Amino acid sequence: MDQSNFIPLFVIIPLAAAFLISLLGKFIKWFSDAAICVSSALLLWFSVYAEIALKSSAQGVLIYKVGGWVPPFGICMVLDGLTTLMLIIVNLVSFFVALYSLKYMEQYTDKTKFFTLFSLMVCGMNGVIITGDLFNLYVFLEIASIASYALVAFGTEAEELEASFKYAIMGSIAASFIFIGIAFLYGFTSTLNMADMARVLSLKSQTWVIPMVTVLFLMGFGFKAALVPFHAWLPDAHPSAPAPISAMLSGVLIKTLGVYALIRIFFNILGVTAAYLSILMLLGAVSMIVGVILALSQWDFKRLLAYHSISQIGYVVLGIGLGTPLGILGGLFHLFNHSIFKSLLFLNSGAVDYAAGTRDLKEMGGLAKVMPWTAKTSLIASMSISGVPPFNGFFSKLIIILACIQKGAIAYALCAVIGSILTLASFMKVQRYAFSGELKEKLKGIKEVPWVMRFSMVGLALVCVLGGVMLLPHLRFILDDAVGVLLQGRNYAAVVLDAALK
Amino acid sequence: MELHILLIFMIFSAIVAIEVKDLLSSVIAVGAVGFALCLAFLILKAPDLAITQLVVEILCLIILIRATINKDLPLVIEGRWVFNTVSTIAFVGVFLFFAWLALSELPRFGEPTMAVAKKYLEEGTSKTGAVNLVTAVILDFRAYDTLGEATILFTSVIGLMAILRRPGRSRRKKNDQ
Amino acid sequence: MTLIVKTITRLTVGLILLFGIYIILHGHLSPGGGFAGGVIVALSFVHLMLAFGKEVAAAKVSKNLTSNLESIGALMFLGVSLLGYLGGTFFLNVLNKGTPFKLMSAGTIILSNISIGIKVGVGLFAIFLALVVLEGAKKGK
Amino acid sequence: MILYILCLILFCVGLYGVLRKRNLIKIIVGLGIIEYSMNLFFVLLGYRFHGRAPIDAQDHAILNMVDPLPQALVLTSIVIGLGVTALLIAIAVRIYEKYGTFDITKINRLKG
Repeated sequence: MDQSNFIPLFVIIPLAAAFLISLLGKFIKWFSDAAICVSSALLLWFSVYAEIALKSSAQGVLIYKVGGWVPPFGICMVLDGLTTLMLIIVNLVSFFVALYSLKYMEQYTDKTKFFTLFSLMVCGMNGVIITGDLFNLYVFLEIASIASYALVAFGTEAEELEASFKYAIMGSIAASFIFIGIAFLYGFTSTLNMADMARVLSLKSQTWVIPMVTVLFLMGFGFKAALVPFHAWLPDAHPSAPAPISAMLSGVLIKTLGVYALIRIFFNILGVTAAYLSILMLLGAVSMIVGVILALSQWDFKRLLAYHSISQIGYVVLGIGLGTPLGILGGLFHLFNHSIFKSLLFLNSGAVDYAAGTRDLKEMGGLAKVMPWTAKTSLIASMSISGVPPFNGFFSKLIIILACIQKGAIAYALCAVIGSILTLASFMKVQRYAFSGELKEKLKGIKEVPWVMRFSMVGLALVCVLGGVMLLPHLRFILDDAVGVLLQGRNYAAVVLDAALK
Repeated sequence: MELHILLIFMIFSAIVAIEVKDLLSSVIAVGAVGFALCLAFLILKAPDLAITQLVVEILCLIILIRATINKDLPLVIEGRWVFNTVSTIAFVGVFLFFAWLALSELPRFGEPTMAVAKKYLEEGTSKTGAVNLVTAVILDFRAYDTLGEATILFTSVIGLMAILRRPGRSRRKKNDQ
Repeated sequence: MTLIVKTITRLTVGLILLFGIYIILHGHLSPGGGFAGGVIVALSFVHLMLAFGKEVAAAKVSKNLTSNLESIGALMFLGVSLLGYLGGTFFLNVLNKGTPFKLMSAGTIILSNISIGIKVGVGLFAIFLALVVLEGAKKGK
Repeated sequence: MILYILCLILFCVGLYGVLRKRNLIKIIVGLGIIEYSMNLFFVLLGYRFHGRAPIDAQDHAILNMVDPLPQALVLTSIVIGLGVTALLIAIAVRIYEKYGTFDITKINRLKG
């Protein structure tokens, strides 16, 4: 029990930060800045510490029983390989984004409300990741979603409000599908703990409950992850938000609420079969191609990035949908990489917006001369997302393509290669129009962004460059543990319940 | 039996709420659905929910009426209504058919399995000291959910304040100047 | 509003408020609890405002007070959850459970009910203020 | 069984309202109906024939109580619904202020 005592802190720290910021931020000028820095740094430290604690634990999984109630009677928190990977991703990105928004958000009024909502969103995502209870997952998913609806409309311009309304409606419908799915599962298994549910589901025979629930969850979490038939809200919502929030939404929110919840439920509770995996692969491949094709014709910097998010989520889902160890490894590694370079790209677009005041690629040009830091980091991120060696995106895409070939899915491998080439083309366009070439007359007077914003961009760029080291034998356990959690399938139940009863 | 009648009444009012042209009537019709739901909760032996639903419904109605009053009432012109109706009915049919298949495998109505809930009923009062077992569940066994619930309300209040504040930006973009 | 409405409001609003507080405090004994009671408390203030007009209300109640109280309520609930750490676990019901059917029983549940009641009452009242009174007052001009 | 189906029909009515109506307030109303139906669905799952409300009595033991767990969850869900509705109304009010209409065919600056 002692070993796992730190687990609730992933929720307590951002919650306390949010409440304190909203209480004291109005009276003390520097308080909200200080609180957000401290809380996100603490969260980052604890997510690294979680990895260490997990490594030193005997069973490879840590359980925290909230209120001392033994699962399935109370809610428990589960810390396993996949959880720690996701925690590191979320808290790493949110740390840099929080630093970035210290300066960026001065364009907007009422920074305390922004940081309160930001903190609540981080709290919701951390809660979704560490929970071991299905209804609790729904509750925290709603916290993160509601905070993100409000943050998308934070600028209160007409387009932002419209995008936020659309996003909120779509998100609420998705949540209602998830709720109905949970209701079906509760009616069938009469328990809400994910491990216990998996145990009951493997004991009771059924033919239609799991397919029905699968479809409901696929619609619900597919909306949240913006897989292609359900992607309509993303290209509006993500560009409309302030740049740091776009980075959070595209970088981690769609992955936590969508992909993580989807794969956790599919692999560990419902149990995967070849049919579900092929649905995932198909959705992934379609998202990959459709997203990138839609991105090609965009001239708005942030909209272009938003369409690429759809495409890159397709890679992640395709990789995981392969179901082989190599495929899942590639998918999860790409999930990590994409959250880094996509947040970096959105921060770059925010920096350009901050300095030059435009998001239209046609109005930019030659910015490399006046904004060298932004230009260089965005070059690194563009190379990463297009899969140019030796940046991190190259390795994960390579693994996914190899896994496709290994499984004999040559068509999917071809799709992945084509998607990658089109991505490269699209980002060549960005580099060509935004950063290289002649500096336009109108843009002569602009300056590089302040140093905090530069610091977060450089930090993320460093992670991009060094991302490949995660594949080295000493660090690979982070990914391998996560892959192991998904591959164990419904054994998750036995592992978690055993550890809980100790 | 009374539940069936209530549900049919709810469906009817819901259709009225969706289809009526006047916004105020629509809001009032949805209020009728909410109060019928409150009665249904009472019949289903959920007094906590009935109270909560009642008061929440009143608050929602006040806010909705005040938000919609004196606002414009656009004519609802539905294009492609044949296609829309057909596709909607097809979706509803498929959804209900598969839901029926799945529901027939669930425990029959009125006879839930209650694997976890049995323990709450047996030991709830002695372990938590609360006589109202719903309170025992929400504030002790699953208090962490309730923390999330309180946070959701907090989030939506802060979000609402953030959306209603004006002006939204303190610095105009450079090219607008 | 007319004199009749105002007089009746004066008579009933205290009762509604009391009923809300009763519901909050007896959450562990009878149906209701922090949330329902909080909404009733909020509704009693809403009632007052609707009867006496938004100009009076908008002038008297500051938005800061409500939002501060709400944060305090939320912090209180988090504090109750952290009280569990006294016994070693997040959200542990550490206080004496007492005898069932008494008002002072059920350990931390009553504290949680009170803090949720404050939070919900003030939060919903803040929603009402922001959405109906302040927006409506601006529109009316 | 018929109750479950009726409940899901209510869900579909709400879904129809959200997806097909052009007015922001109508969409919010449709979402409200969806929330009602899903709450009712969950409570129906916990009902027992001849059940009693899950509150202990002082003098005698009550057998055959209904399942308290769905009720606790639905309580949470009602609050979530209230939060989402309030936020949506706020957005709708601001949109009305900017565009002067609730009609979404006229609110289309974004391409989608």
